[in-house]
Amino acid sequence: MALLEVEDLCIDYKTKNGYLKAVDGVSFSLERGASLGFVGESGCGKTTIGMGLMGMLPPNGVVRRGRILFEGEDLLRVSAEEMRRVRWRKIAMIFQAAMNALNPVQRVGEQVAEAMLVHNPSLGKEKALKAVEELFELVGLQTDRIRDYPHQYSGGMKQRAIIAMSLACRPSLIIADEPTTALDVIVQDQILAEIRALQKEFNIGIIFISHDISIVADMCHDIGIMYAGQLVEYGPREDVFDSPAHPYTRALLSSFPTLTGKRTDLVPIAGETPDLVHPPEGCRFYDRCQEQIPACREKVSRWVAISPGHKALCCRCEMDGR
Amino acid sequence: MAEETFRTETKGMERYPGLTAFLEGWGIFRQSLLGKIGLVLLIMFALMALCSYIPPLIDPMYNPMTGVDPVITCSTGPSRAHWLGTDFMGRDILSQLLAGARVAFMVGVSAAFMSIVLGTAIGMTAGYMGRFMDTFLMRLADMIMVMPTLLVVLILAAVFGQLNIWTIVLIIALFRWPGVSRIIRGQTLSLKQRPFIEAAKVAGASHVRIIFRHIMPNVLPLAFLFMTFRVTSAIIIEAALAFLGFGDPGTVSWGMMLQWVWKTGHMFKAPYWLLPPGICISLITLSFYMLGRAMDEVLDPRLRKEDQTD
Amino acid sequence: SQAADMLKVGLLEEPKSLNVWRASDRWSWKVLGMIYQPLYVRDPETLDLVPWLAAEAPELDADTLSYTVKLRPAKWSDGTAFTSEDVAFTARLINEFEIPRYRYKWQFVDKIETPDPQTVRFYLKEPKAIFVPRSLTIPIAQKKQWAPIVEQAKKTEKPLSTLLNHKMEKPIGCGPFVLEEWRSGAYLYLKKNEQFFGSGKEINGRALGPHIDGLLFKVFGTSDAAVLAMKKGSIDFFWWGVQSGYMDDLRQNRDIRLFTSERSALYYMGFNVRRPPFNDPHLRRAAAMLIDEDFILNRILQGYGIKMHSLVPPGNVYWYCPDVPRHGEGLDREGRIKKAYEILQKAGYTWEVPPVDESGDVVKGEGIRLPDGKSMEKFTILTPPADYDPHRAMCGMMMQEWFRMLGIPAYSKPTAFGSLLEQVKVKHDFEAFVLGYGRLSLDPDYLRTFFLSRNDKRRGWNMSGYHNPDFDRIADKSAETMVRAERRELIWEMQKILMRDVPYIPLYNPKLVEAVRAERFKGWVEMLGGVGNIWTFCELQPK
Amino acid sequence: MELRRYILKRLVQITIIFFVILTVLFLLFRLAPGDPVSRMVDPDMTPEDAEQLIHQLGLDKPLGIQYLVYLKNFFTGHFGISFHYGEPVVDVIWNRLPNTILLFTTSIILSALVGIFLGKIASWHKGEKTDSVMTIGALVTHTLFLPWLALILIWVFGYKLGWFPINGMISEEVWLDPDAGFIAKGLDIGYHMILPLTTLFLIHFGAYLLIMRSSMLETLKEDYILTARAKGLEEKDIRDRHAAPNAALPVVTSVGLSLAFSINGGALTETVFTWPGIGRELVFSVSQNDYPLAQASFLLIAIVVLISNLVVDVLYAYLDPRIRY
Amino acid sequence: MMENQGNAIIEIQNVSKVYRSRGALFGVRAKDVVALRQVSLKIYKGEIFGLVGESGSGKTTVGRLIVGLEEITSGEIFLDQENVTGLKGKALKAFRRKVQMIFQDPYQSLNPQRSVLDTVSEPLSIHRVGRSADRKEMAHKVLKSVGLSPPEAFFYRYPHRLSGGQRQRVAIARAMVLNPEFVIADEPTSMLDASISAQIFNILLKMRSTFHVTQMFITHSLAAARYLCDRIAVIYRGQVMEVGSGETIIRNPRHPYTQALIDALPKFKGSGEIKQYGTLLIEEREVNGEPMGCPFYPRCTVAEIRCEREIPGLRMLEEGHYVACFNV
Ligand SMILES: Nc1ncnc2c1ncn2[C@@H]1O[C@H](COP(=O)(O)OP(=O)(O)OP(=O)(O)O)[C@@H](O)[C@H]1O
Ligand SMILES: Nc1ncnc2c1ncn2[C@@H]1O[C@H](COP(=O)(O)OP(=O)(O)OP(=O)(O)O)[C@@H](O)[C@H]1O
Ligand SMILES: [Mg+2]
Ligand SMILES: [Mg+2]
Repeated sequence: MALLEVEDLCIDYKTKNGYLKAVDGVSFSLERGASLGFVGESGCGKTTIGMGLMGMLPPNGVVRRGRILFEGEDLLRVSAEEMRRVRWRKIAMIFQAAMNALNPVQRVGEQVAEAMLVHNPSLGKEKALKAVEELFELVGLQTDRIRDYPHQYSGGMKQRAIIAMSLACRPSLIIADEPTTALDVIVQDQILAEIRALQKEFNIGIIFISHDISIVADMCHDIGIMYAGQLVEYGPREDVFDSPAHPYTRALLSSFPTLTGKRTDLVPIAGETPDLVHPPEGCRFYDRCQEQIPACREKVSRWVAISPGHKALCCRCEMDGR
Repeated sequence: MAEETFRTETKGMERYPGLTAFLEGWGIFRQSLLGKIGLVLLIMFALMALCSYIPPLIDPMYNPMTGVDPVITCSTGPSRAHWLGTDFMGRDILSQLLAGARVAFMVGVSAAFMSIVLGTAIGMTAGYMGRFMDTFLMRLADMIMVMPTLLVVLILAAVFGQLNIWTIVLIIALFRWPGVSRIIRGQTLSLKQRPFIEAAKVAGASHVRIIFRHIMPNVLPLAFLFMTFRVTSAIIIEAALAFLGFGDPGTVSWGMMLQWVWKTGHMFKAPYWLLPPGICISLITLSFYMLGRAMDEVLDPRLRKEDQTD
Repeated sequence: SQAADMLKVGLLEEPKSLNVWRASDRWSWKVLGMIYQPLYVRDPETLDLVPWLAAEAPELDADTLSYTVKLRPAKWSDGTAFTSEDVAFTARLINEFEIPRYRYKWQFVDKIETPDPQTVRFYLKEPKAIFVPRSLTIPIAQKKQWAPIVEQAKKTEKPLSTLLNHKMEKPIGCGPFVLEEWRSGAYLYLKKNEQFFGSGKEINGRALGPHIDGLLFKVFGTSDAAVLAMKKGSIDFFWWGVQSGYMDDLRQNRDIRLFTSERSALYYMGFNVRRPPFNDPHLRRAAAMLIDEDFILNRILQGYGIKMHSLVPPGNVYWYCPDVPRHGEGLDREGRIKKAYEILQKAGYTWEVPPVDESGDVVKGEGIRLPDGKSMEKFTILTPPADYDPHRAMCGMMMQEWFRMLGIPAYSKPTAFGSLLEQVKVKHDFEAFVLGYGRLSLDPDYLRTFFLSRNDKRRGWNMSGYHNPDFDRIADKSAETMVRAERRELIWEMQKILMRDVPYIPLYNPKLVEAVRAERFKGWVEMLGGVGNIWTFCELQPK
Repeated sequence: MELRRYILKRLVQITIIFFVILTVLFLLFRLAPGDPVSRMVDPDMTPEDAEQLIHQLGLDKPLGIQYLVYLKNFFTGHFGISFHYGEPVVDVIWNRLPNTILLFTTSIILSALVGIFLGKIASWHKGEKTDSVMTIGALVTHTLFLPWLALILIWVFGYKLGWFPINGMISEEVWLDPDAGFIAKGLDIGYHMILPLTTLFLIHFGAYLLIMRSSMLETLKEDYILTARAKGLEEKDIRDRHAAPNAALPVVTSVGLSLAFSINGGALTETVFTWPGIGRELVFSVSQNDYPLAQASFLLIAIVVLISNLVVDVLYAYLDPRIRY
Repeated sequence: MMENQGNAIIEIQNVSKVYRSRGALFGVRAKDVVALRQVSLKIYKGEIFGLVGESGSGKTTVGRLIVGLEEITSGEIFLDQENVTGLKGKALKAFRRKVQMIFQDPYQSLNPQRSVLDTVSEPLSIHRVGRSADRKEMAHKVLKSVGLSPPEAFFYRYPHRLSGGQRQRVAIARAMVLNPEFVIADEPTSMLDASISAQIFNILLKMRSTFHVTQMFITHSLAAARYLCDRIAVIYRGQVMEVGSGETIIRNPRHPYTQALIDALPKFKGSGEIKQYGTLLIEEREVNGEPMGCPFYPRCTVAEIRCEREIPGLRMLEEGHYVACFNV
């Protein structure tokens, strides 16, 4: 049984102008100890998926339909109290803005300990702090910094502390939402190394969210490319990057400058992302697509399997495939 | 394509940015219950102030200060001729109440206006000039800020004799700018750091241009927001001063009415006289306060209710 | 300890000071008056002087210009005897330290002798009418208590200051009560003085007690609190005028009795007669004509007052001259305006719009010009501030309106007391002002003080700058006339002159309404100035 | 160490500000028209008496000398002699100060605590009825005109119902009774304090509630709240352990900043209820032109505000580990 | 175009910048920050010069010093061989016609109260170029050239109605409207998505090719620098570590820091090749007392004792490739 299986997840935000379809019909699955990366432009719904999985959508967010099977249990059906228990103990999350994810007026160690104590009150504060020390060592933080406040930490240290915290209850799934965005390349490098090592050590499933393709490419077994609330291409890393099927994926890749390989001209994607309150009828990428055919406009695209485990949401692929 | 529709929609209004901004603001304002209540109350008081000119025209006995009812020589309750009754001299309470609304508006708005002009000018100077000027002005502001304004005005009133209402207004303004100027200074400081100011500098803009074209338009909305809060404090200070007997004796203000009630010993037996002025002072401050909070929401994009669930 | 028959008196404010030489406010004197006693006091009915610490009326020896006073046997509250030494000490202290307010009553005393402990003789430098009524009515201080303080004070750089600033914790007097406890901000508790000389005696035909065990002065700060306490019965007497607003309420209460008394008070409007426009008596008379005393009395004072025709209150029956010119008496508003117009027109004043038109109707006058053709400049009527005295501030407002009806550009300006007096008394820079006295001495010597040419100086009392040689002559004579009846003639003459020239226009004399609870005590003595007098406190008895 | 330096620096600033206020006050009162002597309208007071008194009060000296005397008086801590009471001003003030502190601090602490507590609840129920009721209630009570509120309380609870005393702080029945013990006296003061305290409380708690509410709403948007929620904390714990401590910080600052404003209210309350405190003394002395007393009371109030601002800043630093001076 | 020596449009010589903390009266003085130490660079006409370094290394400071937003602590700056250090008044204004800057954050660099037209034509009115109709015309042209078309549709829009990419284009238009000779672009795309960044990159390239504007491109991304720049300088803690042509720096980095930087970057295109993490740098090494040697010494893997004491100067390794390290 897969650790996590998401089927046809749709999440809307209620806004003044109507329902904003932030996530629309997303399905994927994740095995224990595997890693899955989501890539896409800003506003395509990556964070929303993460929040949806945690059951922590903002008050105006609603799950319209879908299923989130986690260890066989549908998280959308459990009660709030049960969901609370699942959080962190089973699924932990590393947030986008790690810089602010720690409470400024509490000592870092206490905050990490709190994560344990919430789910295991009988542990006792002493023991929890002991455990925190171990965690700190694990992520490469000096244990004498346990009693410091967050503002005394550098960005990288905060991120490590949060990773330590995410490991506090040994969860089986960690959702990492742009965990290194604010960091320097060298620090980012170290943090990513840390995450990978820990993932291996504890056999944790990771959902890795980023807008930086290169990071996801390095980190994950499977890649999901997102565009305007939809998953447009999904498959193993090698397949997606070596033979991208969806025009959007291709466009994205060619607009990304690289350090290796030949220095080619970048081809930017023209235009802008569609309005998610009134998304286009047919393919959402239609307006910006270089390879559009009239059918894309009217027909709602369907998933096309390119190769085993590699699929794309595109009319053209569908036609070509036929 | 999306751009096309966008243009046709707002083509006419794009050229009038002020109007657009106003309409947008109004849209948000309208959603605020507090703002609506405040506005309704305020309109009511404005009408009262306007109506204050009417009673003396009907009969000189309705002159709020000097008119007395020829047959009534002591405080009486509401009657046909005097809807809210009369005070101890036989003067009409309603006319006084209406005149009080006028005074409250006058005091509140003019003192607030002066203090925000002063506060904005000083805050912008301090924030923009920095260094010595900043230190000096802000220490001055600190000093004035720690002074309880009412007591200061009280001392000035005692020392320089009974103050005329305009002097009171002026003094209130002189002592209520520091709060505004600190905020404006903070805002100016942060604006000064903003890249768009630097961009203007790099383009060669002079200090005058930066101050008036770039900083001022950005701090003015805030200054106006503060104006509503300053209005309330000015009204309260004037009323309290009048209540203590240090107001302008030539003016019928609500505070003055309360003082009369209190000092002439009618407060236990003439609720018709005690209640209206107090309710009016409280409500007018409430209305400006609510208005201010609603405007705060309009101006503060963080509070904008994009995620409004209703 | 809390005595059963304790009279609880409500005070509005706390006494300033219990140092008799410093105390000048009425709150202090309400307390000090129970402790320090004079040689003579006034009879409640006739207002004549009656011997108090003195045994009998003073004897004048016209040749040596000396008065001899025999003293009653009495004791201070600490048990020591009251002797002539104390009296002489008090008088000498005043002259030596030149104590303000007392000095002028004693500076003409040349020499004081104490032939025996019960007799004291005063030698005067010149004949002085005020000696008996003013000098001999000052409170006597105990030598034993004050002598060391005086010695101390003399050694300092500023003896007077030191003396005045001495904090008197436990004043010793011969009065009916002694101070037991003063809890600042709350109350003063006075116990019955067991040594009081009047106890059980009959003085001036009155059987003196005190019959109560003590006096409790409660400080309230606001009238409403005091009135409420009165209604609830937690005080027996509110020693302050009850404002008209409370009266109905109090009247309905059966246990409460209201006393209405006249006061020796004078509230007036004064002019600066040194310079135009008010150097012209016509204008002053016209002003007097315009001022509607009835309105002031009925509206502003709510009927609790009496009209003043002269500068001496009518209640001061002996000195009051009923026969002075009465401006505008009995006229209504229109009549007053017409009459004033007539006066001014005759005196050569002109208007752009006369206040009385051809058909004889009153309209609003405009553009008044003085007889010399200059237009009258705006002027201010300085009044005390509204917080200090709303009545006078209000009078100012009303007078401003009345003057304007005639086209006289008057502006009423309530002014802080300090700056009002600075302008009027020190700088003489003003046109008109409203002032008054709530406790005017019963001796009319103030008429002289207020209008003598000599007193027109910086800080002098002739604030109007009134100069009239006739008046000066009569006034000076009145000061020396020691025969009462003769002096009365002169005083009457002075009143007539003043009411003709009107440097001051008397405005009103408020009545005093005091509330007492009738169910616990009886024997309230009514007197000019209210029931709170020494007789009451000596005669009051529990029911 | 740094904190001590910061405090030192602030103290120096306070001293300078204080000196300026001191001097301005001096000039204000000396340059004012009318001296205390000319106020004495007793006709028995002759011009000679007046000159004499002016001399004795030292008011005839050159301004510079007077200023020096004033400074000397201030530094020897006796502020001169009150014109009105004829006592050293310090005595009068020391007598009144405890009363003010009692009333004022009780009211501030009480209203801050209640305001913070209710603000927390209101923010938690944002958009619900509880929130609207609390917000509007707070707005209404906060904007009530204080003297009027005091009069109304007097009218209702003093006059109509007769439940509470309406003036002063003690009743003589208790204090003259030799048997009355410490507790009885304390209770008596408490009983007298009810109405003034209610007045101040009603006026102030609303402000704290509103500040706490909006600060709480801001805090709830912070990322660490998301973290706390993700950690599986119960909502109650998120509110009390993570949001409230952070949100209360601006309230602490606002207590400091609004102190000067609250003192206005304090003075009015003391005046209406005749509470024998500094505020009433100031209003009274001002109306009596008792300059030394007015000066000293004002200075004292200024010092208190300055020092409490410092205390608030230090407290803030203590509560917020990010701030280190 | 790469090495047209001697034709430097901008030359900075031994420039240092110290941010002095200005303690308040009686205040505690915080430590001075040395943002730049003895930096010398030459930028040649017509090239795009890249300045790369991690956050806080002093990249922005270089840019701000050149345009005169910051006072220089020591050293000199030349524009076309003319000393432009510390210009004031008229001279400064004239200088500013020639040198412009594009800022990092498009959300902050436009005045929210001014419309696009106002913003773009402001430099024109400051320098009194043309009449208002001409200005509109010029604004129209420049907006079009940065790809905002039709320009009329944007004239009266306010920044809050523009997307990030559009804003950055307006900012570029503002910088370009005066036809400057030299433009500094300070991380113009760090706030934008990859697809939008590519648009901006291409605009910058177009500026160079059609308007011949020399540019300095400040970035923390070596990949972007590689794409855009002819030459690249790597800066670390206020000191230049390595200068060379783009390809040289990427393919043949010689300075240990540059090497670490390149190693740390994820490289995804070579599929299957999963890179090794975090091997090149050591944990911060303790430095005794005042740091006085190479700024990179504490983290350097190849450091020697000398590095702790001496600051290595820039050495030429080969034509146009300079490295500040003793060990290469
Ligand atoms: N609380 C909310 N209310 C309304 N709309 C929202 C809300 N949160 C997010 N959205 C909208 O939903 C869409 C998806 O947002 P989301 O934060 O999931 O994007 P993202 O892919 O994480 O973007 P980024 O890369 O910028 O983090 C966006 O269009 C965003 O504007
Ligand atoms: N105004 C200032 N006052 C004090 N220090 C400053 C100031 N501006 C910058 N610094 C410091 O100077 C150093 C260089 O800053 P600079 O902004 O040039 O770095 P950067 O390379 O542009 O960084 P980033 O990539 O984060 O933009 C940093 O240590 C910074 O903290
Ligand atoms: Mg996101
Ligand atoms: Mg930078």
